[in-house]
Amino acid sequence: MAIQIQLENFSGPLDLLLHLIKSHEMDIYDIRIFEITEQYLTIIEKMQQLDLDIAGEFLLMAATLVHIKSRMLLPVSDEIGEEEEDPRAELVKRLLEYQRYKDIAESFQQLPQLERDIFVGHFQLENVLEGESEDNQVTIGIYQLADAFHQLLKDKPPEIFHEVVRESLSVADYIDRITEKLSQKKRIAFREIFSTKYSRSELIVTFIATLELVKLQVIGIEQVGAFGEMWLALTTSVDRLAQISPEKDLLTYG
Amino acid sequence: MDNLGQLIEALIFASDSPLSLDRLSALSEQPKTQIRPIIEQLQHHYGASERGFYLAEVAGGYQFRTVVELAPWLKKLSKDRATRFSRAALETLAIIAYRQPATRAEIEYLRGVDSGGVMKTLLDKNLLRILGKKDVPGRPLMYGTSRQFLELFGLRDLSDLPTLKEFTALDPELTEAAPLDPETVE
Amino acid sequence: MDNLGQLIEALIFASDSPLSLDRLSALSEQPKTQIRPIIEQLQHHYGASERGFYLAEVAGGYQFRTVVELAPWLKKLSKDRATRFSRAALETLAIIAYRQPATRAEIEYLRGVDSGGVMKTLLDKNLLRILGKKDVPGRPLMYGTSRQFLELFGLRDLSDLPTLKEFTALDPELTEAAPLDPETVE
Repeated sequence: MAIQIQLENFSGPLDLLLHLIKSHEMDIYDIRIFEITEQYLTIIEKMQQLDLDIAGEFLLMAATLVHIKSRMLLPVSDEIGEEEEDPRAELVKRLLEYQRYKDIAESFQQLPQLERDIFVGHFQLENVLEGESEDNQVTIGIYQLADAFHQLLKDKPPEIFHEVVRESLSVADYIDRITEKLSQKKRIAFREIFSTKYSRSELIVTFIATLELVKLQVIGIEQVGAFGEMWLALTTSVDRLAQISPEKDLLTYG
Repeated sequence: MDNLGQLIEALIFASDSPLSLDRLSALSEQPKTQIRPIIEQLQHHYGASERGFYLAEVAGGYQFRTVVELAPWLKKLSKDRATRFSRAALETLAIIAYRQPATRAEIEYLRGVDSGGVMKTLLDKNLLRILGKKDVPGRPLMYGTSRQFLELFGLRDLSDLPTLKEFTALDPELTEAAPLDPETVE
Repeated sequence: MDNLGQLIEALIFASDSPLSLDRLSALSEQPKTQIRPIIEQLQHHYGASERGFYLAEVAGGYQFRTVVELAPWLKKLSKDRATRFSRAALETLAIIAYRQPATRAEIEYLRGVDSGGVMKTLLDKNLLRILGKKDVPGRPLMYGTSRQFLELFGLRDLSDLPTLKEFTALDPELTEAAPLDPETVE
């Protein structure tokens, strides 16, 4: 048999085994274990020769097959009256069960899917959301809760707590930088205001400056979708920007 | 069409997820007994005249959806909106849909491969949810499918799923989900 | 309604932006002269019978929109959904759930923004409760989650929450977030 098999084409070792059983027209209840083991090992070896990474699960199944094979070789003792279980039984059960979920997965693929075959409307609620700050709504469950906490910790290096932002980095300066960027472009992505060359302290000051601008209602933030890109836009005229300058001196972060 | 009918239609139209009778009743401030006949009327109206969309009953609520026959034409609208599901994702979804609450170990035993990554993706897409922890040693997390899962496949509820019997009836004993070998699983 | 009418209706319905005659013509592979009368028919249909929405001509295209008079009712759609929270509320709840007893200062440190407002909302919704005052200078209030919080998430008790370790175990590529204070986190 020509080894044209790519492991990536199989969702796992059970899938590969099922394929071998079918292509050799075997009865799943009476797998010719010697033949199948040989086939399976040949494929794995071939893959190894080609220096392909073989997932541990495929190797584990190889071991299982060899183990079953060796048990099949043992003479069935007549002395123990109890009926000995077929060494293949557990594997057969798994294969059948797997086959079933594979079929269900296939049927899921056939079902009309939302946004692929079937669509719902996308509506403009006229005069409804205008002027209303649409709080970015997220669906929540335990997972979302854990994820939110994980994100917060991940984005927050522990050391910042006692870090003092040096005088040289004034929030006011960074406010100017942000508003300057914003008066050139209508809106910019949240990430864009952070230059990749910024040090961590500069990132923090930029972040504080952004928060300050939101608090002063000079800029607005909007986010598309739960974890989508956040966009910043000026909510005030460039003229009003000049007026907020005196207030910046009151900022105590610097 | 009377005023309440107009409002119910608009509410269902404008909502981004299916609206249940309870929600429709709360939003319109009218008793459910008033709303039910309106729903039937709407279903009839959109069903009878071969319109482009119909009033579907999905995930415990009502939602306007395009008719499936138009899929080949509408596909062109959805260049990058549609999510393609990998075989791994669909298998994992299938196992969880039928065996929920399911633990990660059970899923991996059935699939024969590590499924953490694919489960994470499905959780991120809101198709799965965590149901709590199982009362066995180690207290593993239990997973189930979400409302969005029902919406994705247009199911009213989980009982709308085809029964297991319909799949691979090779073994008469396999009409129900096979019990897993606890030693291998946990 | 004929087939092309059905298709045009569904296309306008499913598109997330207004569709122009040109686009409709391209998508349906029919000349504009065929589509124009259908649009008129649709406008008439939805305009005459006082339905919940109408076919509006906006930005050089066509789009279904809910009727203006219903706006006060439809506004309610975007509010008070039991299972939908703002990102701010979710973050605050997450911090308190995992780090309780937590003070407002701790929450604001982690979130990086003032959280007084969102904490008040969560207290009003009975999802948080005050656990007492912390024995440090200033004696700040300590917050924890309530019984309603457990009910909302279907948890029996707090130990049902996945630990960060369990959470990151789903995906080997997820690096475990460095806990600020390991004792409180796990």
